[in-house]
This record gives sequence, C-alpha cells and structure tokens, in this order.
Amino acid sequence: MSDINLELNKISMRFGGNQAVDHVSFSVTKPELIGLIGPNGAGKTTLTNVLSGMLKPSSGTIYLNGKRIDGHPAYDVTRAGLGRTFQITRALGRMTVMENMMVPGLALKPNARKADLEARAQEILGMLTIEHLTHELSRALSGGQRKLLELGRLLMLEPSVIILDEPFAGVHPRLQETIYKYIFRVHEDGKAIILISHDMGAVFELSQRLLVLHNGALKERSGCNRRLPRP
Amino acid sequence: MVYLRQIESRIDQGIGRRRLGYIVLGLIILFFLWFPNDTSQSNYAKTVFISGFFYAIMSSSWALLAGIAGQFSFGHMAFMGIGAYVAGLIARDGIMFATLGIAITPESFSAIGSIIIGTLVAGLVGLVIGWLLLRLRAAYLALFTIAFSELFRIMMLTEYDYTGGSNGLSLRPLLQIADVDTARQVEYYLMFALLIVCLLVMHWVANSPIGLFLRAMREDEDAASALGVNVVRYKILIFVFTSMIVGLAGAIFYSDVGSERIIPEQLEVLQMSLIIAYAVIGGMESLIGAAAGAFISRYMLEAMREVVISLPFGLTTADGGDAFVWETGAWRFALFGVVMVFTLRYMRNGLLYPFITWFSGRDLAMKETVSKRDGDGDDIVEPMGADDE
Amino acid sequence: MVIQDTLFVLWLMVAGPLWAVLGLFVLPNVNRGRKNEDLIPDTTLKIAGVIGGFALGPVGLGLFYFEPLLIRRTTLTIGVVLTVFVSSQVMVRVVDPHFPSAIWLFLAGPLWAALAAYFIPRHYRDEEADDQNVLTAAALGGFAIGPLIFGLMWKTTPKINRDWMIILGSLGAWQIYLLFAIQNPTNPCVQAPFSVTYLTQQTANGVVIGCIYSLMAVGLTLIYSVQGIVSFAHGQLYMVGGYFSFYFLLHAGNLLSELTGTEVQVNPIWGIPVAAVIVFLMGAIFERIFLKPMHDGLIERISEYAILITFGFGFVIEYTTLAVAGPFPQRTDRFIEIRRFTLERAQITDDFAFGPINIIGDRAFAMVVGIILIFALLYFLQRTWTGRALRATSQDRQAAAVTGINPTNMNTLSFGMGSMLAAMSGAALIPIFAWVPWVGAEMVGRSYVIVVLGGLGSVPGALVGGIVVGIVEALGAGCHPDPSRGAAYKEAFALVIFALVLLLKPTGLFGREQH
Amino acid sequence: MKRRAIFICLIALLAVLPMGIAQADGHCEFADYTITIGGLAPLSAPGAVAGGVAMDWAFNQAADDINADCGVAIDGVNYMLDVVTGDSEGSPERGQAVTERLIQEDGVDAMVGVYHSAVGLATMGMLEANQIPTVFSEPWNDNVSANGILEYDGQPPRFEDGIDHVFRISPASSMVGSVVVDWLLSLGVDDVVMIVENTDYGQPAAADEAARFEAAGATVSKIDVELGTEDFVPILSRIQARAEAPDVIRILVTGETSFNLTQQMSELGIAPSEDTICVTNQFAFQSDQYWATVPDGNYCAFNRVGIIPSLFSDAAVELNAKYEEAWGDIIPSFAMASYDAVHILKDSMERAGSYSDAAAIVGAIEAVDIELSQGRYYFDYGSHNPDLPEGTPAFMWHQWPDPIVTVMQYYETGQSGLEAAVVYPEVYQTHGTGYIVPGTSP
Repeated sequence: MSDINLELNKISMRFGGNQAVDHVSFSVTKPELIGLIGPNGAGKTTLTNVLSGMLKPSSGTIYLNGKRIDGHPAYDVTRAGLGRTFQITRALGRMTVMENMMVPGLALKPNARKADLEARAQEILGMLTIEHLTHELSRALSGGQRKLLELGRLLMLEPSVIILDEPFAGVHPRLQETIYKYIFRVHEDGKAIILISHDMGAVFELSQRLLVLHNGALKERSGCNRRLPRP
Repeated sequence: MVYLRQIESRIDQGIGRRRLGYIVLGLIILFFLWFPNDTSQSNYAKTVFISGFFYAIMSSSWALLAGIAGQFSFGHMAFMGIGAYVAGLIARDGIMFATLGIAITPESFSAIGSIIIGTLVAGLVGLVIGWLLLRLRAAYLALFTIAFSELFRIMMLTEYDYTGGSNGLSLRPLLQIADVDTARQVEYYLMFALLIVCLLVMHWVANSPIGLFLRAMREDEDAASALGVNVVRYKILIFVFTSMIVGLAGAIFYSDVGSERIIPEQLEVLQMSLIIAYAVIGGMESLIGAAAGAFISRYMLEAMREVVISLPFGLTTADGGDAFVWETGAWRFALFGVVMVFTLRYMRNGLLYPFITWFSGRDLAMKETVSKRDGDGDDIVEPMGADDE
Repeated sequence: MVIQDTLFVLWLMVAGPLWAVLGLFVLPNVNRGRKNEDLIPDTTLKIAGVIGGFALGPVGLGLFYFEPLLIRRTTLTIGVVLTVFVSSQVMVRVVDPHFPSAIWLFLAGPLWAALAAYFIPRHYRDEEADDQNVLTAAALGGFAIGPLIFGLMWKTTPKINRDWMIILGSLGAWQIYLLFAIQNPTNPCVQAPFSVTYLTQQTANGVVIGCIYSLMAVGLTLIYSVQGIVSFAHGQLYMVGGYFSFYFLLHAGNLLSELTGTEVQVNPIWGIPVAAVIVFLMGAIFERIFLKPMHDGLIERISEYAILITFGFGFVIEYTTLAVAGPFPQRTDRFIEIRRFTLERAQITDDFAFGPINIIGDRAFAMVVGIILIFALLYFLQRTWTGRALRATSQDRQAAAVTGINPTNMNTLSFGMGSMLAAMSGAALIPIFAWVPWVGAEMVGRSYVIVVLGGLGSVPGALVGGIVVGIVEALGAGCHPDPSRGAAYKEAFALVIFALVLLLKPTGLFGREQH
Repeated sequence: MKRRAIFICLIALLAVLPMGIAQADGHCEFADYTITIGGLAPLSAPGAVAGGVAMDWAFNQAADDINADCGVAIDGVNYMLDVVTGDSEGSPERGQAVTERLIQEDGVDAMVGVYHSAVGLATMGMLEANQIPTVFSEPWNDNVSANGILEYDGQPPRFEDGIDHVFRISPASSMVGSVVVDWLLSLGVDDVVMIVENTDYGQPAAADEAARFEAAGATVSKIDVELGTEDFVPILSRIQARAEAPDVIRILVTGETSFNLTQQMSELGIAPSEDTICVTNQFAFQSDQYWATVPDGNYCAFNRVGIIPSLFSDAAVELNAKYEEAWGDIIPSFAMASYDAVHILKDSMERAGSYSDAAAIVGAIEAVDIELSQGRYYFDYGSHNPDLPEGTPAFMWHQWPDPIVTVMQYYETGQSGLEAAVVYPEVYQTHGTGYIVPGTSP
C-alpha cells in the first residue's frame, strides 16, 4: 500500500475569462492526511472536480501511480485508485444501502462473487455503525447516515487516495465521532486522504500537511502537527 | 424479542405474498396460453391481443430505457420503424454496393434473415444515436429524440419511391399459413412468446449488475461515474439493447404477424406519446407494470369507443329521451390524458404499483423503515435542493 | 391597392434612413446609468445605431437598446452576410456549374468537419490554449473550408470568439448555397436575373414568419429561464389560444349584431387579449396544482416529471378541444383589409431589375403585433419590479427568496405568462392559418428549434432564433435543388439545424454558459 | 387518503358505464333478427377525422331512413337494419383489426366504407377471405377492387381470382384525373404546376395526371408537400419567381392544408389570376368551410365527384338538407356515396332474397340497377360479364363506371357550392362557358 504517487503538474482550469484554478502543482507520495483549505470561491471544489475527472483541466497534467488521469472520465480515475465524496451527499436515493455499496463493488470487480462483496460491504457498514439499515432505501436515511454511506461506498473502491469534501458539514456530533474514527482507520490502512473542510479546527487537528488555495492558486503549504485521536 | 418476532412474521407474510404473486402471475400466463383455444372468442380478440403484446413490448422496453436507465427518449417508435423498414427494404431490394459492383439480391434474404438485419441496423443506429446523446440530458435528450424521429418519419413519407410513402411498405410475410384460423393462432403464440422472451431478457438485464449500474446512473450520473461505473458504455449499451428489442418487435410485428404493412403515420409523435402514457399508467419503473399498463390501457381505450353514458335518473327531455347522453368515444383520449396526468401527480409509480408492492411484500418493509427512522432521531437536516455545482 | 403600394415603397425609402438617424441619436443613451467599466464607446454605439437602424429598422434599434451585448455580433453578421452574398453571386456566375466539386462538397464537408472536431480540440488542450468553442468552430470550419482549417487553427491556435464562429458559419452557409447552385443550375436562387429579387423575397418571407414564430418561442424560453423546465404543452396552448379567440369573436360578433341590428364583425385583434387572459389563468392553475409540488421537494427526478406532466396536460387540451370543437378547419376574419403589400418591379439598369416583392398583409400585421409584444415583454422584464423579480428568480432562486421575492409566485407567474404568450401567438395566427385541433404540433416543434438555437432561457435569443429559423425554412424550401422535394422537407431543415446545435453547442447562440 | 379517493373515483367512473340503445318507432313489424352492416371510417387521428365523421353520419342516416321505411323486406319479412361503424384511424393495421372485429364479433352481413385507400387495400383480402359483400364509397386508389391485384408491392397476388366480393362506387383516381386533364387541355394549357401531398391519395393521382399531361405535350412540374404544413409562402414565391407564370396550378392536397395553400396562393396573387388557373379538389365543394378558410379563393375551379347540384334528385336535395341541418355545410360527395352504398346493399339483399347468402348478394349487386342520390347505379364488369375488353383497365371490375366527375368553378365570393358554375364536361355546363376568367361574371 505504500506505492502511492499522485502528482499534479501546473493544473489550470478556466471558465470563460475566470481562472478558477491557476497552475496548481503538488504531489502525494505516502499515506498521509492532507488538509485543503481556502475561502469560498477559492477553487477547492473545482480542483476536486478536476482531480476526480468530473472536469477536464484547461491545461496541466495529473499522474496517479504512473498513469495519466487528467481529462479521463471520472470512472477511469476512480479505477486508477482515486475516490471522492461530494460536498452535498449524493446517495443513490431509490436504491437500498446494500445496492449503494454494491455499485462500486461490482463496477470495480465485475467477476467477484456476489456473496464476498456483500460480506465486505456488511463489514464496512458495521464499522460505520449503520449495518442495521442494509435493506433500507437510502433516501429514507438521515443526512448524517447518508454521509456515512458515502464514506462506506468509497471503501468498496479500495482506492489509494481519498478526497473527502466537507465530511463534517451538517452532521450530528455523535456521527462526527464515527467519521473521525473512519478517517484514522482508513489512514492506518495506508491510504492518503485529502480533506477539504470549512471546519478549520478539524482540519488543523487532523492534517499532517496543509494546502491553502487562494484565488485558484496554491499560496503556501505548511506542515501541521497531528494530534492524537480523541478517545 | 417481541419486536423481532413481529419482523419475522412480517417477513413470512412477505414470502407468502410473493408466492401468491407468482401464482397469480402463473395464472395470468396460463390464461394467455389458453386464450386462443377458447372457441367462443373471435379472431378479432386474438388480433387485439397480438397488437396488445406488441405494444406491451414497446412500453416495457421504454420503461427499461426511461424508467430504469433514466434515458428519456422519444425515439423509441423510430427505432421500431427502422427495424421494420430495413427488413422490408432488404427483402424487396437487397443490398447494393454500387461502387464496389457487389449486389446482394433480395432472393438471398429470407423473411428471418431480413428481420435479423433489420434488428441489427436498428441496434447500429441506436449505437450512433446513443453516442450522440451522451452529452445531452433530460429535456435536451427528449427534444433531440423527437427531432430524430420526426426526421425519420418525414424521410419515410417523402422518399415514397423507395419506401412506399403513406401507402406503407409491406414486409416479406414471416408465416405463410393458408388457413386463417390457424394462422391467427400461430401469430398469437409467436407474439406472446416474443413478449415473454423480451420481458425475461429485460428482467434479467434489469436485475443483473448492469441493471444496478443503470439505476445508479439514473439516480445520479456523476456519483455513479465517481463510483467507477462506466457511464458511457452503459448508456450506449442500453440504447443499443432497447433499440434492438423494438427493432426486432417491429420487424416481426409488421411481417404480416400483427399488421401487413408499416406506414409512416405509425411513427408520429402521437403514437410515441401513447407508448409513454401506457408506461406511465402501468408504472414506469416496472417492466411488468409497463407491459400490463399497455395491455390494459389499450383495452380500455378500445372499450371506451363504444360506451355511451346516459343518465336518466328520472330526468327526461321533452320527447322522452335521456336528459344527459355522453358518448365517450370522442372524449376517450382526453379522459386517458386526465388519467395519465393524475397518475403522474399522485401515483408516480403507476396504477398497478399497489398490487405489485403488495405481492412483493415491499409495503411491509416500508413500514419497518418508518419505525426504524422514528427511533433514530439524530438528524441535522441539510439544506434542500441546493446543487453541487 | 395602388396607393398602398406607393406608401409601402415610400416607407421603405424613407424609413431606413429615418431609423438610421434615430439610431444615431438614441443608441448612445444606452450608456446612461451604466457603471464606468461597462461603458461602450460612443462611436461603436453610433455606428451600430446607423447600421442597425438602416438594416433592421425598429427591430434592430430595440434589440441593441435592450441588449447592447448583441451590437458587435449583429453588425458583424450583417457585414459578413452582405459580403458572402455578393461574392457568391459572383462565384456562381464565374464557376462552371458542373464543377466536379459537387461530390467533394457533399462528401468531404462533413468528413472534414468530423476530423476537425475530433483533432483540433485535442490539439488546443495539448497546447494549453483556451479551448472554449473550439469544437464548434472546428466542425464549422472543417465543413466550410475543408483541410485548410487545420492549417488555420493548428499553427496559430487562436482564441475562438464569436467573430470566428460567424465568419466560419457564413462560409459554411455559402458552401451549401454553392452546392445547391451546382446541383440545379436552374434554381431560382442562383439564376440571374431573379436571384437578388428572389433571395430578398425569400428572406423577407422568412423574417416576417420568423418574428411570428418568435413570439411563441419566447414563452417557452421564459418558462425555462425561471423554472428550468421545457413545457411540452406549449403547442396545445398555442392551439387553444386560437380557439378561444375564434369563439370569442364569434359570440361577440353575434351579440353585437343582435344588439345593434346590423352585421358587426369584431376585429380579431380583440381576440388576443381575451385568449391571453384565459390561457394565463389555465397555465397558472395548472402550475399551482401540478408543478408547484415539484419545487416543494415532493417529486423526485424533476426534469422527467416536468416533461411528462406538461406532455399530459397538452394531451388533455388537444383531445378536449377535438371533442368540443370538432375536426373541421376554422379561421377568423382578417386583421386588415389589405391582401398584400407589394414593392413594384423597378428597372435599375438595363439588364438588372429589382422586384416585385410581396408580403401578405395580415402576416405583416401579425409580425408587428409579435414584435410589439416581444418588446413589451422585454420592457416588462427589464424595467418593472415584477419583471426584475422574475429575472432575479431565474438567476438565483435562493438569493431572490432572501430579498423578499416569493419564488412560488414567480413560478406561477412565469408559467402563466409563458402559456399566455403561446396563446397570444395562436390568437394572432388564427386569421392567417386554417385552425384545427392538431395545429400546434408543427408549430411547437419549430419553437423548440428556435429556443435551442437562441439558447434556452434567453429572450433576445428567441427573437433572433425565430428569424433565423424563418429564413432557413424559407431559403431551404426556396433553394432546395430538387424543386419537388423542397417543400416536403421544409420542416426537416429546421430539425437538422436543431440536431446540429444540440450536438455542437447545446447552449445555443445566446444561452448562458454553464459549468 | 388521497390515493384511495382517486382509486374510488376511477372505479366509480368505470361502474357508471351502462349502455343506451336507441329504440325505433313502432309503426312497422320487425323480425327478431337485425341485419348488421359494418361501416369502416376514420374517426380519430391520424386518420382524416372530418371525412370519417361525415361518412359515419351518412351510414347511420341511411339506416335510419331505411328503418323508418320499415327496414329491409326479404320475402315479406321486415328486418331492421343496423350499421356498426368501426374506427380505422386511417391505419391499415387498425383497419384490418376493426374489420376482423366487425366480421367476427358483430357478425356483419355486409360492409360499407373506407376513406383511406391504404385501409381499403389492407382490408380487401380479409373481406374476400370471409366472403363479405362490400361496397366501397370513397377510396380512389386504382388498385382497390381491381380484378386480381397483379402488382402489389411486388408481392404475388393473394387471391388469384381477384377480389370478388368488393365493389366500388367512388371513382378510381385515373377516372377523376382524366376529366380535369381533358378540361385543362381543352383550354390550351401547356405549363402545369402540381402541388401534391405525399400520401396515398396525392401521389398516384399526381402520377396519373402528369402522365396524361405529358402525353399531350404539356410540361409538368410537381411539388410535394407534407400534410399539416401551414406556411406555403416560400414555395409559392418559388413559383412566382419563374420567368413565366404557369398556366395552371393544380392542387392535390386535402383538408385544412389545401385551404391554407389555396388562400396563400390567392393572397400572393399567383392564382387564380389572369395568367394562371387555380384548380383545387373536391374539398372546395363544402362552401362554408371553403369560404371560412379561403376568403380570397374566388374563381378557383375544383373537381367534384357526384351528380351536379342542378340535377340533384329529390332524394339528393333531401339528404343535403339533413346534412346541412346536422353539420351546417353542403354534403360532401363521399357522404352521399356512403349513403347510397347502404341503400345498394339493402336493395341487393331484397332482390337476392337473403341477407346471409354472400354469393346471392354479390350476384344481386352485380345486377343492381337503381336510382339513388348520386344517380343510377350499375356495374358493367363482374362475374356476369367477366371479359374486360382490350384497353379497359383492370379496376373496372366491380367498378361503377358512371361516377359523374365534373369541374366546377366559383365566380362570386361566398357563393354556395350548389350554385357554383359547372364548366366541364360540356354536357353538364350550367353557365354556357368552359372557363370563367377571373374578374368576370358568366
């Protein structure tokens, strides 16, 4: 799991005359927790979308584990090992929680045995404390539960880099604890996590490295102490 | 423990009901199998059933395309037309590669061969259209497919030298049976078998991983893509698949099985809208529902032609007639539209949904969900309706 | 008749310069009340006023006044169109009509377009150049100038702006013209001495009918801009508007005749407000019952629901009308008693004559009604509180709601007004066309083309789109090389444009760019 | 709760569907059996609804009139007559299905009908196979009722011995075309523009007329239009741009589309004008509809099928009065023919002495000789006279040879179709002239 290598090289994104992302370069080479912060409109979401293949960058290149992924469709990027969540949860409403988990499972491993995938999904749901909801339609879930479901879906992809877009927004404190635990667990499994959040406290608390976006440009990067997880 | 037992009994009930559901389904199929042997029924009834089967295929495949895969196409009838027209033209004119000096004569195509080619061409056009439609969503997709099917219809109508124009094009007859009564029976079973096979194949697709991916794309294409679903491939695939199904159904139906000739009027937007209305009334997201919707709606529309509502209730006009006489024949499409609109608004899953859920026991599961959520009130509601980008 | 013809010629002679002078003085007022950075140079405005006033009369001035952004493109378009027109006239006379390029044009155009559309945008991305609009430009260019487009865009990778599009688009149109000319040398489009007169006549036909088309399309675009849905009941609302006008005029005429004891004919112009009011209410009530739940979050998959529910609404209207009014064609009296305006034939040089140009009287009247209503709508949207509220809602619902605008009411208002505009164009056209319950089908298809071409959600786009579609249909039917098929494919020409716009540039000419 | 309420409403709606059947007057003694005649007409879109509604009216009117006159008298027993109209929707597929239903479920003894030729072509085989005596009253296609369909889309004929049970009292399109063409040629026309709808009515008719014109040395240019087109100005401008105005514009378009076309043509001053004759089709005869939608259409000529108004028999005048009362317009020829068709069947059944013996009825129809609203009906060629002379087209088999086809012309705005001038053939001329020049009065 240690051979993580994400490399952004002078990524730019223009919308008409508006430079949303301006020659951003950075790389991730080891399982670490990275915070990505910046004011509203700084280009965080755009950068995420470019990274995950939802948008084609106007210029620049992105390599993930030696494979060029810029301009590739999102599903290619996902298969290359980069998973993301959305700022506003995008659970697949009229599908059950288990079906939500099976979509990425089957998409990545079409030949796997269904029972194995289901067992794996059940395990992940258990870790996220929503195993009792397996057969519910996901639109019947609360906002926080949907967030957990999204995090769970990500693990079915077995990505090497995970982008979490505002994982704590609008989530009940009790469930926030679960998300913290999830992040540590995933990190321990040897995956790199890029954390995007308005909650500066949480980001400072968690990240080992901090990227600050301002007007589309990466202004500074500074290391940051990682505190121990709260009990 | 009491709670658990309740759940168990509910699941039992659910299983019991599902069994009952299968029994009912089996009885319905048996009825359809027995029906042509009922000597009291006329050939007309069989004819109505044959075209009912055809529209059931059309509607249920549209339900697969629009209801399950979320691709809101108005071009379904056009793909059917492509299948039928290509089969007819091939059987009449063969294939000419004028520049290469190769000509395959019509004689080298049997009826079955031309049907197969018609189906393949429908699939091929579906491939091209599906690829072109990748960039378009919802309203744009609907508009584009309307434009496509209108263009196709106008071409079929205007190039009458090749297509027969509004006289229509007759395909090479698939079955040549002299005895009228037996012929209708064979046609009936052929069309019914086609419907069953199509439904089974579509059911299998809808419940395979492909169906899962299609539903994921319908719910949220970006999210599905981010979860590794190859949205391009499956979108095109479903277009090709449904186009081939309707192309096949069209080529067979118009090979003198259901109708002797295909006419361009069959491709009008009105006909397409009827298909959509059948699917909506029966249930857009259920293949069986859409098929049954088509069958029942057609029957109702047919029945309403003849119905005269008269309300005497003691009221009579001067010459002793009924005070209020209402012939529904002229109004039947208007009423049909009203039913469709209200179904959409108040029973989005179709009028048959209550039956389907009851038999599948899904309503019990829903009650459970409500009770679970009630005990789980840990919610901070997020803002509704905001868009990600 | 003679007097009217003379008046018409006089109007043409005087009006062009008159509107030009008016434009010279009026247009610079655009700058009033603008912030410094938005100012448009006075000279530009004056030139635009003169050209726009001269070429397009009040339409041009109104357009420029309310949408100054259009000035550059429109003046450029007029210039290019004139140049291409003149050069093609020359070309057709110089080039041998049986020039073997017919096949080349026919096959190679689309081929090069596909190649260019595939490779050039990739090249732009590799060069890290701005690749906005490159796809459209490459496809158009490939079609218009074949492989030359690679030379043009590969080496220089210029930034593609509207000017590029207009020039390449015009070149493409010129290619099609040339193709028509080669296919059928006796085509009146290319044959001297009728060509100029004929093309002017067809363009005039297109502009007149196009303005009428626009009115209906504007309603569609209004609904889309506020609610984000496409109404599939629009054709039926148009049809039913005509019927309301018809029955109103019939009954009002009978009533007045009874009261006064003489035969009274009510001018169909009065049917327009009546139809407008009734259909506004119909639309508003429908919106409240069936579309409001959509915005309240009660419905999943909004866009599909909207398509189906409006579709069903149209279905109900059409068949109810059929049951009530029957299938027999109807029509009201005419607006004005002038059958047609004619610009008489004028011998300009010994071998060149211009004219006659005919425009049907009632159509000209309906065109004026249409233009007045569209500008009234623009005025309403730009200068009244409600109109601004409507626009605000269309731009940002939540922000609008915060500032005290009730978005629910705005939804109802927009759907009601959109339906009303359809009904008004119906009421304006029933004196011109024979009316049957399925009359909306052809018209609504065209409206979709118009709004997509103009850009869904843009009111000036709908006006321009309507005129473009009108002209394309007129020229298509008028210049199709096979005279016997031209008319049958009339509807198809617009559909082809529609498909191309959807594929190459779904935002249309003036649509908002989305990202 | 809402859902349940709607459900209940729907069920209630279905429950309130009792049938009302009209009762006839009691002055005749009727037998128990009711003779049923099946009618086939387009009553809903995409068919030509306006035409179908008129035909349906005519069928029922004929039945009412016959029943008021004590029904069908066979061997001294009076049978009530009932016409059941099926909706063909103008589509062959529907037409076949409905015909099958009429034959098998309603057990019709004979059939009348069809408006669309495509429906006629599609149903003929079934009528033959089921041996249903049939009188078609409106399809024009030459292939309908022809003696053995030899060339039918390249398919071998299904019935080697021809379609024996089907008769036709409407003209074949070549019979109509020849009259119009002869008239125009007699006026010295040599430059013809045809505007043709691309349907099974327009195309064969245009091909036939064009062949006749060309045989006489005239040049013909044909313009196809799609039904439902509203704006014809571009294509009319194209005609106007010709170096010389055409001598005649012949409109082979039906319904409201033809009205739009004629009106725009006259608004632009193309035709009728001094240079150009305007010839439209039988739809112009319904003068109320015509003038409502073509206010400028004065001096347009049109072909009309059926007896000329000045020769209307009492029966025809009476029928027209009934139609005008019901629909507020002059009766179209196909309604008259449909009315007559029912009467021909009634007469033939009475002479055959049976309502069920198909062979006897067909024989009786072949021998028919009866004066009805459109004139005297008879059939030259059939099993009683099977040998068609050389040069006689095959469709003359079971074809009424005498549908009167005339060319009429309006000469006053708002004129009733009944008063329009008959200009051709000369024997029927009412105003002593072969053509009324626009602006003049005969």
